[in-house]
Amino acid sequence: MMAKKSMVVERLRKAQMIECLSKGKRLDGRGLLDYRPIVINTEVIEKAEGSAKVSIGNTQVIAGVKVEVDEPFPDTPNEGLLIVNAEVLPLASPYTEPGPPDEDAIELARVVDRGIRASEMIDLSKLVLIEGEKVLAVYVDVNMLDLDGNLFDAASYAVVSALLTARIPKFTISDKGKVVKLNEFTKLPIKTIPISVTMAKIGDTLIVDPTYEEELVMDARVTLVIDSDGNLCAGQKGCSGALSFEQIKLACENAIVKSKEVREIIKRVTGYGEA
Amino acid sequence: MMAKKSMVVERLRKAQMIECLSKGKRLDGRGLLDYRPIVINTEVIEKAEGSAKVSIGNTQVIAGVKVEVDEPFPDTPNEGLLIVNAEVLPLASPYTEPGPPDEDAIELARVVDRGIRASEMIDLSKLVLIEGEKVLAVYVDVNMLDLDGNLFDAASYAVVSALLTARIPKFTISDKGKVVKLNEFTKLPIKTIPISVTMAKIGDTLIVDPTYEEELVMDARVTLVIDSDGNLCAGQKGCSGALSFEQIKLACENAIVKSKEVREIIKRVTGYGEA
Amino acid sequence: MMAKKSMVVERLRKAQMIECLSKGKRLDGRGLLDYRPIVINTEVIEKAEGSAKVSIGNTQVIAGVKVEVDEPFPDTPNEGLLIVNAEVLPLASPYTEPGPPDEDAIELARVVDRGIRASEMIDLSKLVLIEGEKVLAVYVDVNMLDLDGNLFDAASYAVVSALLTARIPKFTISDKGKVVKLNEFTKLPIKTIPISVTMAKIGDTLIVDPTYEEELVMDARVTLVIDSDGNLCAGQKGCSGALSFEQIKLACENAIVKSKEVREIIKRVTGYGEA
Amino acid sequence: MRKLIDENGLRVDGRRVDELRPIKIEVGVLKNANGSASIELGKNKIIAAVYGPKEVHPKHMARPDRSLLRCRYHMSPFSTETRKSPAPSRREVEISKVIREALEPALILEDYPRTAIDVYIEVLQADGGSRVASITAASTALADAGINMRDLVTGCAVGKVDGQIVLDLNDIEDKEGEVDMPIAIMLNLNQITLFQLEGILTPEEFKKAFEMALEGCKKIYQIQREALIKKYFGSSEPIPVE
Amino acid sequence: MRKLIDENGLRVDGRRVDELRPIKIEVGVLKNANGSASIELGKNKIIAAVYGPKEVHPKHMARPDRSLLRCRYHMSPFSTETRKSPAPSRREVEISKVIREALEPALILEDYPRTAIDVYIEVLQADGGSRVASITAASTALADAGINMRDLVTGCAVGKVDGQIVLDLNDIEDKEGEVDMPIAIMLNLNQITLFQLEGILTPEEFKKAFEMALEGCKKIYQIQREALIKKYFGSSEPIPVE
Amino acid sequence: MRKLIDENGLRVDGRRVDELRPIKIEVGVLKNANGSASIELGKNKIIAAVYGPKEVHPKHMARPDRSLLRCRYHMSPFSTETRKSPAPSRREVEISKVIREALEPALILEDYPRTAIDVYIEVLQADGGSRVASITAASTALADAGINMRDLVTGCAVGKVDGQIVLDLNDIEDKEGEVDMPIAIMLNLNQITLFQLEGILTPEEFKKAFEMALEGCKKIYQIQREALIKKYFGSSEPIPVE
Repeated sequence: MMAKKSMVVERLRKAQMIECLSKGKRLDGRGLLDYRPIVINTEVIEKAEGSAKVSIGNTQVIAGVKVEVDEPFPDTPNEGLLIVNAEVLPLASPYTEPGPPDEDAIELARVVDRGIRASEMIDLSKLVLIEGEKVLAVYVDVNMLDLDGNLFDAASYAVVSALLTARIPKFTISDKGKVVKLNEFTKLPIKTIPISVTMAKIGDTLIVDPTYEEELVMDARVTLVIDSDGNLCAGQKGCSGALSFEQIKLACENAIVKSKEVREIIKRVTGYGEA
Repeated sequence: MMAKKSMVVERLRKAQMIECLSKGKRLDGRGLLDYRPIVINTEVIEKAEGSAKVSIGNTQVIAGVKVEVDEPFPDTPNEGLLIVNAEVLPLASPYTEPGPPDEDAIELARVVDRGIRASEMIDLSKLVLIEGEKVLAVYVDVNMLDLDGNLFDAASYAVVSALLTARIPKFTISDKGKVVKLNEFTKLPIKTIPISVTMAKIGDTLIVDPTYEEELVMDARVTLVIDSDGNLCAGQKGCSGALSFEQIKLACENAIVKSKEVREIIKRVTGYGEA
Repeated sequence: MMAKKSMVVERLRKAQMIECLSKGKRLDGRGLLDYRPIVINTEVIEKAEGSAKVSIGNTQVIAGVKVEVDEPFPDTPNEGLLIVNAEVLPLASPYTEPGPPDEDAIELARVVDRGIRASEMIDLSKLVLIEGEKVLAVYVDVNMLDLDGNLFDAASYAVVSALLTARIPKFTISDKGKVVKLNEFTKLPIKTIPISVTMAKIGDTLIVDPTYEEELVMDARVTLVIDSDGNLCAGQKGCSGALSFEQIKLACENAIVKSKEVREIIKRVTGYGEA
Repeated sequence: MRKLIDENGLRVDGRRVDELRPIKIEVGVLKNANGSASIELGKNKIIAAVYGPKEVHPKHMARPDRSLLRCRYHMSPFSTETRKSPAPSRREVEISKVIREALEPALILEDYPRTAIDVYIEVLQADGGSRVASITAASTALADAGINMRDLVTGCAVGKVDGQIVLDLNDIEDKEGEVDMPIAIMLNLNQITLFQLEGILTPEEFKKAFEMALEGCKKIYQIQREALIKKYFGSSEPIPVE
Repeated sequence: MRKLIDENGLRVDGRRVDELRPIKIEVGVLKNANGSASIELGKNKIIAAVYGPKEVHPKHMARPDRSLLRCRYHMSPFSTETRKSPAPSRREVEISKVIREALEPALILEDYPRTAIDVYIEVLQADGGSRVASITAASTALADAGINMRDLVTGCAVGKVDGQIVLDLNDIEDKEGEVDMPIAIMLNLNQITLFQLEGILTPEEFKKAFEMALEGCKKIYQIQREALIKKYFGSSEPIPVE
Repeated sequence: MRKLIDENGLRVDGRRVDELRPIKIEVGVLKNANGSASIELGKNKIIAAVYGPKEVHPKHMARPDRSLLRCRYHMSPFSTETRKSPAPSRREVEISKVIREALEPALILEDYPRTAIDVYIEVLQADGGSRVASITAASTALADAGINMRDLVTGCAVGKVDGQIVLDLNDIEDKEGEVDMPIAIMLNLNQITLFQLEGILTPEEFKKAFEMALEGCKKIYQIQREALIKKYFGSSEPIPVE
């Protein structure tokens, strides 16, 4: 996922970008805290219990939810399982190669997962079929299809939208204690809608929703996940630069503001909260 | 498995071969549709339930059958398991390296497996011990020992011969519902003898049983598997060239004729069909 | 684990070392059959059931014992499990890389394991909870922390010391036949104290406890494990040179003598055998 | 075993025996790729992308006289009824190989010495015939990437269900039917580039099945052309074949 | 769920909410490494070693303008309650990455073009906060290796337990508490180099937690300095900060 | 535990304590290999092949002053009572290493600088003593390949069964016996190149076992020589040792 570029070009591009940002503008004309257009389509994969295709500008990702009956982890016998995986497909950019997820894809999956889990979006205690023995396992796989920056938010919105619209089978326990799948469906037990807001620090400026070009020159990346109550529930700083103490606080403020906008889009698209 | 050779030598060799084939002859003197000598020895590995060593000219392979008690696949609760694996051993040629099976070995194993499975050679429904719970799993591992072309047919004949002569233990179900191995033996439930016939297209000529030298210059490879009734039951085109519509039909006709010859050899060697 | 060095330097160093050894001395002043100082600390990892940190000169290793309830191997239903793993950590030397254990680490683990197992140090038959169903599995993991030669002995002493001082939980079987962990502890059932003695052959001289520098020029390595009764119980020759028939016998004699010295150190440090 | 063809000769999804499922091809669906195409064939949803011609890594794999074609067919974990592990299965390895060998005869690789051309196929949703749909999409994506080609490659499967030869098997027919025979052709050159067979066919059935598959390919070829025309000439109207 | 803070405001291990666990840092614990340090923080026992600047293999990974920093965080099988497989887990891969990115801002990598610097961290025993303790040890080991640095990096975790913000979570607080927020800073530069958050905090709680973590880092920074001074000047007496 | 030696001093397969199993060596069994040999020892059926001296890949592994010897000992899945996974086990990795180190002292690797010599051993059927039989076959294959050697290497195992020292353990004796001690020697040089021991031997028993193993090696060495003579001089008659 690392682009090859000459050092000279890199420095020139960065200087130009910092110059532009110092005037409060970005190369694509957006304001510092503007998202690119966010387009979300749900129920795009009929064979999955839930699915969503999300684009943020030219970045495209797709997430699918599969539900299986499984055993709980020994240390959480009263909770269902939630497993988030991310793959950056080789078709997504000239810089991606086939193979098992690298550290970038693993970090991506784990940060998306952390946002869902820490916000308590899904009430995992309601996914238990037989305490300590059988629970629902919710697998969410998110594939990156076309890369133009800000995979963290795109992947997160796809996962959240797929979970919000998932139609999962109902189960009952037979007299013999066996789990039986019914031909009825229900929604996942949703408690909140966590929204990921990712910012890049370039020079001394924080911008929201970086493009691939902006990511190439950013000093640091920070992702904050905000729940429906406006609380922080997950965070991750990335890249080889640092943030000042003030910047981390500013990032929190930005995230709280922007998360509201995005949450409204997701609610509208998924119909969540409507009777 | 790809030889390194200079382009010039490659082109000269191909030209010479096409010249020769245009006269209906091959470099080793065979006719276009002749097999090299086929030698089959069975029961060569006492520790295996079945085994066969096959040579076609200088190509040597060995197959062994191991039978285990296992659980059926969830979607075929009333069938035993048949698992075919192929390894091209590093000792088999200067171009093979140690490591997990590469795409060539995987294709080889899957095409051999497909011939056995699609022909319904083994009646898998007769390998069930306890419906949905315990079945026989028949593992056939085939090792390539010395490479001189036409691995598909050599591997297939070894697998078929090992299965035809396999001596598998009988089992019974105890009062407690446990599977108990008896000290009696039986044969596998055989329904037909599928014979693989592999042809190479060089220039515009189809030849049977290509040597390694012929494979180096072939444009396409086609394998057809014919059952005892003279029906097609599996096929696979390989290599980076194409076949004309007429050639594929001609290949079928050739395969039906040649399969009869080879089936007679295998029946004689394995004693199959004799009281 | 292979150092890069110029051939010239290698030959000079070897010549110098052989010259020195011919006078019965070593470059660090030791006699041919002297160990470097052996320092052993036990119970250094509170979360492990047993642990020991061992240094021999500048070589440092650490071993930890974890005990789990597991199923026995089908062919030894009346025995607990003992599993020894060794890792040469990348922090241990400039020549070690991250990754799964290489052939050196695998040989190391297997030879240490062989010494414990063949000496019957642990009475595995006493680790059975429910015959054929539940046994204790004793995992011993030994990490190389800092390399300066003679990993075989250092790892072996760490494993032996960790096992001798391990405090393992007691278990009982409930009325329902379940394994229940008690809040009581016991020692492992120890039958003997196997001591590994490793020698290097340089030129025609056998030396005990080679340093890394000595290992670089040694022709062969031989490890012999001696039990408390002075019997041989495991052995392994290593490296690309040979030993004369006389040298192997001399190695046995040396090992029997040196093992007594080291066994006394381990008994003192672990308090083994004291009421 | 349920009946797969009813008394009116209609299949489980209402098609006649020689009828294709609905098919949709779109060209240029990914920004980063040099060429791309998506295909929907029944419930199949597949994206193919082409990167190249490009430098080869590692270099010793480069061929001095032609481009190195590489191909990866991969199924998304959510593409199947039961979740599929993202690690490539043996089936995916074999299909990647036969797809590469189905595309290669159409490509003029000699025009791009010392380079590599990568074809990545992602099956987002799998239905019967995903490998032939993948070939159709991939050859369209190769055309979109501007790679010199002798012809488009068009794939179509044919099979035997309830004793009858049928075109373009869906998932149920693939699993419960008797025979699956996927082929791919270069229509204008009368050449077969993919041929696989699994299941028992008499020689006569084989000939009939083969002819039916060719007819299917002809129809799909038109849709490939239209999709390319739509992207490059802004029209989806069929243009008469030269 | 057991109470993690008692009526006297004391935690399960007897600490006040803003109190660190006992901490001990030792420099130069390995002979082979170019720099090394061990840390004990509560029950954490961690060794960090630095190899480099050194040649890069494979060569094409070398950067012409700076050193390549690589980092491996690894837990020993016996470091946890239940034995951990020695193969790196996804968690270890992520932590290795964030630790590398926490150390990199402090290193003047431009001083060592075309080289690599490897940081290897082995967790011999794990307690709450092993990643921040690892960062503290690793930056001390980098200083011991003589790598040019802008500042030491100091890590400390803060969290929320029984509704209260508490410093330096131990294992039980980490597992049963509500929030874990590890951070690492360059104290003299007022810069954050690691920031992670898991669990729900109001904006006010976040600010409080952040300030508490900074106070923790200040104390740990002094111990890092003393450990370096002890090795290099033979004294463990605190030397006044310039 | 069953008795492994009866009242007449005969073993489960009827042999005396100092008697070898039937043994058969054949040279030149593979066409592609530069040298090859098969061995049957009891139920062991093993093929060894030698490729080289040849170019080294990757090149940086080449040694400027000698050939690089590589060795792979591998068991076929059907070679054992219970099917063995084809992936190399830790046991196979260790045996590959000790076999390489058993062959290396006999080879004049300095004669082939910058090359590699690969020895591939496939155990088609495994019985007791497969590693020593492998060494015997491999050194014969190396001679067949024309590699310059100081001597043949000959392997033989000895052990302790029912309290008695016995030669050339079969599978049952290997599994149920008390001691297994495989060795390999260069007979004409009085040198040991492989030595392993598992099980308890008094110093006196060790000496007795060692002498018995040497006697076994002497007999096997003759059979190695005869197999080579048969291939190269067309005769299997024993030729007097020089």
